Amino acid sequence: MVELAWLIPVLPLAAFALIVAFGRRLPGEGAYVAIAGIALSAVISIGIFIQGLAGDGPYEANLRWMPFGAFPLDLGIRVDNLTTLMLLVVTVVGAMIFIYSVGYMHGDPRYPRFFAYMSLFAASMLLLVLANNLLFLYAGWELVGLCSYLLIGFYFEKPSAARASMKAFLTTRVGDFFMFLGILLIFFTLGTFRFEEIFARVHEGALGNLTLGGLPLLTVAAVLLFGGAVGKSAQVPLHTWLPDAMEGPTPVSALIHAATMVAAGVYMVARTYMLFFESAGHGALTVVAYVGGITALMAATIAVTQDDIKRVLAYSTISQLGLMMLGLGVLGYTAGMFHLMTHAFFKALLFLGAGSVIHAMHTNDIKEMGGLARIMPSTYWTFLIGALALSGVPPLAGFWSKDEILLEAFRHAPLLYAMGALTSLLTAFYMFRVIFYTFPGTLRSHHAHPHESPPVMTRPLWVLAGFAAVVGFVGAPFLGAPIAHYIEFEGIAHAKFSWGFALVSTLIAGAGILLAAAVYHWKVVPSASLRRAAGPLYALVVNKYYVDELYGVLFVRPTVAIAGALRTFDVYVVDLLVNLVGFAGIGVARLYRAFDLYVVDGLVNLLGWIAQTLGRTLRYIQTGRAQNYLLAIALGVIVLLAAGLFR
Amino acid sequence: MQLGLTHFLILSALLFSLGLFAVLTRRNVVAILMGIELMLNAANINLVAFNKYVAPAALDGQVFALVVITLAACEAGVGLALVMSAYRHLETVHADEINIMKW
Amino acid sequence: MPLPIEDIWAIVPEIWVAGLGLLLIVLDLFVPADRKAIVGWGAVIGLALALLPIAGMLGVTPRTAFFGTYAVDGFAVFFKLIAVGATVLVILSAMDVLRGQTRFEGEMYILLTFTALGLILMAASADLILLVLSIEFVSLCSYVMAGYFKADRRSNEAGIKYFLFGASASAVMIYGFSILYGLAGHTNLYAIAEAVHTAPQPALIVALVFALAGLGFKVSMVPFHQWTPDVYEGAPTPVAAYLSVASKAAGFAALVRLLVVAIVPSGLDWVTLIAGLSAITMTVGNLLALPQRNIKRMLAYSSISHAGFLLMGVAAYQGDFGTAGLLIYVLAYAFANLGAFFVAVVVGQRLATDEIPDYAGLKARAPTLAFLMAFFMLSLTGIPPTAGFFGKFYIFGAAIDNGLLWLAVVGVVNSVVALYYYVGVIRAMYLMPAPSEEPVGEPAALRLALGVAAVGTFLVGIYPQPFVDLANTASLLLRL
Amino acid sequence: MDQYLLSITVFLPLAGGLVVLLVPKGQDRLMKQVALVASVLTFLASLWLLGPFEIGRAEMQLQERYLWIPGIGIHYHVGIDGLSLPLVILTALLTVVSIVYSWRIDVRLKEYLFLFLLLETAMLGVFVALDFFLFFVFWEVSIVPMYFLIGIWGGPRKEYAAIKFFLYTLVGSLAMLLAILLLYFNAEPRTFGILELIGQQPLAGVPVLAALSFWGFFLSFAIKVPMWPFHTWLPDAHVEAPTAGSVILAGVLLKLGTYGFVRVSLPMFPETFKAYAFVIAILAIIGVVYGALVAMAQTDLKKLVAYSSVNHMGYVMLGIAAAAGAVGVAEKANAATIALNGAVFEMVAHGIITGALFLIVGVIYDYRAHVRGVDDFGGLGALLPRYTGLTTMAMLASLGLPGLMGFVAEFLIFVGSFGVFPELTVIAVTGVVFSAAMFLWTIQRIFLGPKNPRWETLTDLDGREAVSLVPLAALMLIFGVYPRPLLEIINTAMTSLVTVLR
Amino acid sequence: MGQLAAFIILSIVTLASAVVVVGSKNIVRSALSLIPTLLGIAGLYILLHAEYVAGIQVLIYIGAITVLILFVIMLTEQGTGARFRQVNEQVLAGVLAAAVLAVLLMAVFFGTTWAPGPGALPQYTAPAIGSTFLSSAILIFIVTSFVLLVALMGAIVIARRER
Repeated sequence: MVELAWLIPVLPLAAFALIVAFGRRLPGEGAYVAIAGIALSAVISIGIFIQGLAGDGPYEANLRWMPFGAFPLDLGIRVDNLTTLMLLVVTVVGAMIFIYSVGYMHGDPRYPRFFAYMSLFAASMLLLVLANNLLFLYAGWELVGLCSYLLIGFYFEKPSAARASMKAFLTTRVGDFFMFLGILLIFFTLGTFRFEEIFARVHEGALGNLTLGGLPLLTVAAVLLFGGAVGKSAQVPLHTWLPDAMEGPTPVSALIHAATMVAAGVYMVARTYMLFFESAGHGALTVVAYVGGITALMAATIAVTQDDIKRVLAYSTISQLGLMMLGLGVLGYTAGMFHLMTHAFFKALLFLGAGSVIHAMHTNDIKEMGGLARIMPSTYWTFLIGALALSGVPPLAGFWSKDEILLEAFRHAPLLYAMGALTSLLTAFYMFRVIFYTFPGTLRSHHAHPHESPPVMTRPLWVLAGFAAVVGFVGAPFLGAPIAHYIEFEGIAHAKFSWGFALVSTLIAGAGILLAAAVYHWKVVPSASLRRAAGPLYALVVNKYYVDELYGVLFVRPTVAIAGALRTFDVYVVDLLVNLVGFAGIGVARLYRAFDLYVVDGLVNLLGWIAQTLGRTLRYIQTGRAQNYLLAIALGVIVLLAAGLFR
Repeated sequence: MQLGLTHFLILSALLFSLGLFAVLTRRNVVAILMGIELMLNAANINLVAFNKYVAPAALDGQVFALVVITLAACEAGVGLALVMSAYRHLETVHADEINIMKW
Repeated sequence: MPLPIEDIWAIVPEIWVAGLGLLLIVLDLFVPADRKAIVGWGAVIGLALALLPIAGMLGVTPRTAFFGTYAVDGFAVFFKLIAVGATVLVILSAMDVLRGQTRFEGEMYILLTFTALGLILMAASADLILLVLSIEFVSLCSYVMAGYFKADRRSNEAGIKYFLFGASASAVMIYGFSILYGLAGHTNLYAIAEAVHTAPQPALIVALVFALAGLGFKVSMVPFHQWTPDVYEGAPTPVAAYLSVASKAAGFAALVRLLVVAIVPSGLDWVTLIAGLSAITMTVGNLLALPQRNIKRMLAYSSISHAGFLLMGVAAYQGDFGTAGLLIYVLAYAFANLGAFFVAVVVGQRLATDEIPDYAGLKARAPTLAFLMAFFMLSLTGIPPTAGFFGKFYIFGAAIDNGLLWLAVVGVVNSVVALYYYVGVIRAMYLMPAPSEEPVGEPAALRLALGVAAVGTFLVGIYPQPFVDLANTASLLLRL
Repeated sequence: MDQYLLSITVFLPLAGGLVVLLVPKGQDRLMKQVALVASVLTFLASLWLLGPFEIGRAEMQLQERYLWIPGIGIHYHVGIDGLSLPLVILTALLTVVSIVYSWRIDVRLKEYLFLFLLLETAMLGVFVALDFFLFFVFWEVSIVPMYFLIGIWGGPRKEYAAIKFFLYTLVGSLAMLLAILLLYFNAEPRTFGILELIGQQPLAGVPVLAALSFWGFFLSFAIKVPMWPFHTWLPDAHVEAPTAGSVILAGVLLKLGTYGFVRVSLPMFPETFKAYAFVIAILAIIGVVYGALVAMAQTDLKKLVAYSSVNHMGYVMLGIAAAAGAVGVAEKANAATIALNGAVFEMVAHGIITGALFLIVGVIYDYRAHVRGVDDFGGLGALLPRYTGLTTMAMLASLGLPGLMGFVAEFLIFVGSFGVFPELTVIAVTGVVFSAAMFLWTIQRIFLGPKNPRWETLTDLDGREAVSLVPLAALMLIFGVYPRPLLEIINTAMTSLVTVLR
Repeated sequence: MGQLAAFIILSIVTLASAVVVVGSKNIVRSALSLIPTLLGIAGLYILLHAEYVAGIQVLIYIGAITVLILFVIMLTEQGTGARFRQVNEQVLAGVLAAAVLAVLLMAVFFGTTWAPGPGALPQYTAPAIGSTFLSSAILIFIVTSFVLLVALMGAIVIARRER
């Protein structure tokens, strides 16, 4: 089975090619092809998973990609437990979302193109997951970025969408820049791109005491790589693109910006965990942990203040990703990946639920909703399950994974634990804020006529809800926490599950929910007064800490300005300088005339200009009077004589 | 003091520069022509003098001088002809008025 | 002392040309005024035939004839070929121009024939007296030809100016020669060469500088160049072409012979002098060519700058690129420049203008003509695959081989400047719209001349080997 | 047959051009067909070269050597190796594409086609010439047709652009002429053979002359590339040139410069080049960042693409400079090889990508909108899906997206140069971000956003345009996904070159 | 001694009249005073044992050229040319140039020691010159005749009116 691993990305790619080639002429206008592709990949992945449970070592297949100086560059795919887990998540969740999209995107003018992009995304994501080397990882990494760009800008007639797509691509590319440097650094210190070899060398301390600018080189390399993750997984400070990315169709948000692509950052950190782990004093890990922690908390706070249902979910995604990073950072290798998996399911579920709501309401504003519980029950229930799972209410999936992360954090860094705990409190709060706004009570908007979504949309919801409910048990102690053995990093001891601790987590979640109920359901304290009370703090948060504005001032405008300046520079100054070089004799006073003449720039042209001026002036020596010429002879003779005699 | 080569050379030098002066300053083309004749005569004095004092073995100098005289005659002929035609068509014999073409 | 018979064989071409001239005088008497072209064709055929005996002497072992007064060597032969060939082409180009312009058509052909004789003598004379004589020979004919169209004020002016300038310059030169004679005690260049190494330097310098005035005038070297534009502009275009190529080439022949044969042994550092003059000449010529709008004037200045390049070849006389470079350049220059002037002749005749802007859209009206002009311009600029390029290539090579890299660099810069005005003509012809569509045709004789010039320019550019051989054999000029 | 194959390839276009000249006036269609046939035959011949060409062999292959000017030991000597072969094929391909694209040219068609084919011969000649004289002749000949192409069929300021191009390039080439002569006269025995001279290293002993000669070559190559700050002729030339002219200019003519650096400067003056490698690398970096930023500020699409060329040629030069910087350092040899591979690969990639981009600009400018201000457009995405798709693809390829040619090239260059000039490479990599921003912004301004009623009438790509664009797109993809075949060819040559340098 | 005296007298005559030639406001006068100049020079030739040259000098220069010059002057300026300004505006420059050149030349002539060659001039140079022209200078002799021919022809062509 595992020999077929290479098919996993190829199948969706083939689907992509087919749709691009034939478009609407395909069955289901291409949708079925796409679904078939991803489904087959899913089947293979499951097969590999089952086979993998037998526990034979990682599988690698290589391809001679290009001659590479002295030695050829062989690159390929690697299948191990980590990969398999990701494959499962991506293909299964992906398949669900594809199916859902058939309903959601129904009647869209660019319907086939949507599925083409989605398939391309799936292919790239799977390549990223399967890569056995940094280069392919990077390739897949960039390609998913491209797909996200294309899909965010799917409704490119909307300027906001166009802008958002570009913002997403560029912001992530800033991260990729660091990642690429990290890759270069690693290649030049270890001479390979292959994970296996890299890890082996690093493990035997090949980079032991190398330093770069005073810092231990390995740490630098790891942090540079992490830079890429920061971009992809929308960690502070590169998180601003993800909320805007919600301009894309909801299934896209669900697949790319909740379940899979954004998780790629976390996956990458896990994939190259050796580098982080071996870095001096876990230095790199500490960075990861704190970035994660801050992101988690910050995003959570913002989520509380948002009224756009998808934006709330977007910020919650950011915050959850931060939580995963935090987990990885505090040696919670398993915990991090575990949360990645569970999160993929319930967050996809939530997004699809939100999508179905939006599909019904034609608006994203929760303030306009309400009373939908009666109108669209299955959406309501599935959404509720998702929310509970996210809030970490046992025994749903989120509870187990989040609890593990908090446990690890508690063990290693109390401060981080505090952040995590606060985050999960807020998480519960804002999730139920959304619920209380949306489902109970009565419909606020008057011109909307909501209705339950078609089965093709609701069924995937239920499937995902099922996963969201049960998948957490793979981490349940009374079942022996199989995940802990499946995904493990040798050299890290697992934190022991403790019921007491779990209770605390549960209480936190409950507290959050109760608060939300108090404010938004029973209206014990009206939210308005809260806002007033918060005052400037609220303003700060509701404006997302002004990060976008800050970047606008710090980076965007300067770049554009510089570019503009350089352009002028190029038209005038460079030429001017070059001119100056050749400007030896002629006074600066004349300089402006150089521009009047049709020869403006360049030493050569300047030469031409000087020449012309000289020519124009010199020609008047040619008076036309014979005797002036004769005088010239005489003087010439005299000068030559002088030159000859008094040399 | 003995009459020597240098005497003749000095004379020719003076004559030459006189001729040159005429060439440079006289407006009338004919006068310029006369200046040229003086310069040629200066050269001839040199030639003959050198022939006597430096290379008496052969008569190259005198032959040269004779050739120069002939050339002078030819130049005079052609030159004066040109003057005539200029006088006809340009209505002037003054060098500085003959300057349609310049620059 | 008796005259050895082989000396007569040595001057068969000269005799031929002289005889031809006399013959034409007689012929001219019997040809009716409206059929003078016959005389022209007679001259053309006769001179063309003269090329054969000249070419026959290419391989001769260098020697002198007529008691050392006359050099018989490849160098002379080379320039004789150029002189006679140029004369033929110029006569071809002149026929159409002369008709109707003057009633002295026949005399012009005769004069041209005799000028060819003078040029031949100039290239070969190894004796100061003969040198002066032949230079004056050429000059006298040139004065006349420059002022030939008496009705045309410009031509008239050209004649006068050329005469004044030439006469003065040669007077100075003769004075310089007299001093040289005094220093060496001989008028024969080879005898001078033997005697000159003991000569006192200051006097020698005076002699050399004075001599340069005359020769510099012939090759229009700065500062003895100022006659060039006025005379070219005023003189009948074919005559201008003739002056710019034939008499310039002969002037260089004389200059090189004088310097390399007679002055080199003196140990005088004339190379620096010539190199400096070369740099100045090419620069001045180019700069002044830039603002010109009259094609003949532009070509005049360009010919000055080319004189500069040729002087580079004179200065870089050592090494196997040395004189050969000069010769190749002369050849390339001759073909391209003659061609350019011939096109100017056609335009001047058919469109009655010499202004470059009036060449606008010539491409549409006379495709072939325009193409040839462009080709010649590129050759003068030195773009392959033209003769001009190979000439530059060779002469730069000579300069570098002689350690004159700086001069080569000056030359490069100048070539770029030159591009400016040469391309100006191309621009007018190809990029500018034509004022009218009516086609411009060229007379048959000119077509022949143009053809020869073009083929030459192309051949030297694409397959220079034969010409390199020619130059190499020619460059073994008689040394001691 | 095979032993003349190279000459046939080189001179086929010229022959075709002459035939075109013979076609009587007014037979436009026939002329075009003749030209097309000639160019296609050339392309086939260039592909045929792949047959006899042995990829494994490092030395020059398919050599032809005839005495041309024995007097000074000039030969007609041509041959190809892994460096020149891809460029030859690229040239042939782009010419075909250009001629197909130029189908609608009607003013002075005959000259146009002739000049185009003449230009092709010249360019091919430069790539295969192994004798400096021959090299120089082809080099110069390539200038003239371009002058006319810009000057006659160009845009409003064509004359200015044309003469500017002519002057700049002439300065360079004359400097090169002196440099060549310096080599010749210091060689023993004297020769113009490039290979012989490389073998002799005539100037190795005399650093001053070596430096002079090196900078002579440098000037000429750098102007062609063009390297900052010699680039100012490029935008004008590109903007004014007719579309097909821009394609050739960017696609091939610029490569003459970089080709010269690899073919001549590197092996001929290893030590000198090494000495100045860092400076040159810095110039390259400036070109990279500067090009991207200035491009970003352009409102004229053509100018934008032109400046993006400055940026990309900067990458190439970085790779070459890195290789030079590694001269004589055994442990850096590998990095040098990689860098050179990248540089050459980038030459080809840039040729294809930028060629496509200029065609794309032409499609909208020449035949449809007749404007090319970036801000004149907007919302074209909905109107011209095919056009949008190809454009986006080309631009993504240009900004180095994995899976397309640009990425492989840049990746190799960065990997290679990082081993030699790490800190400079870091700066260069930022250029990637900038060019990404530049292209995305362009895409957004042209294709995204609401439909612009002004362009409702525009039609999508027609057959001929598709024929000229799709092959290029295909190549971008194929070699982007699987660069091995191309790199195998290049690598052999580069490896041997580096071993020579070490 | 007597020679020196003769030289001094002759040179005074020559230079003085040459100055008139150059300086006179009246073109006719300068033309006329060309005659004594040339005569003086002829005398110098006799001093230098060049009787033949002296003779030719008198015949051609005075007999032909001067007359021709006077003739042309008459034709072109109807009588005396006193009415015209005779010198152009570069007199000063001319004086300077001529003076500097004279000084340079004389300095060089003084500074140079001229190597006296062997042999001596024949008693009567005329026959010797004749034989030279017919032997070693034969080519020169012939060419001279051709020069005269073209000069003649040219002069005619130029001087005659077009129809």
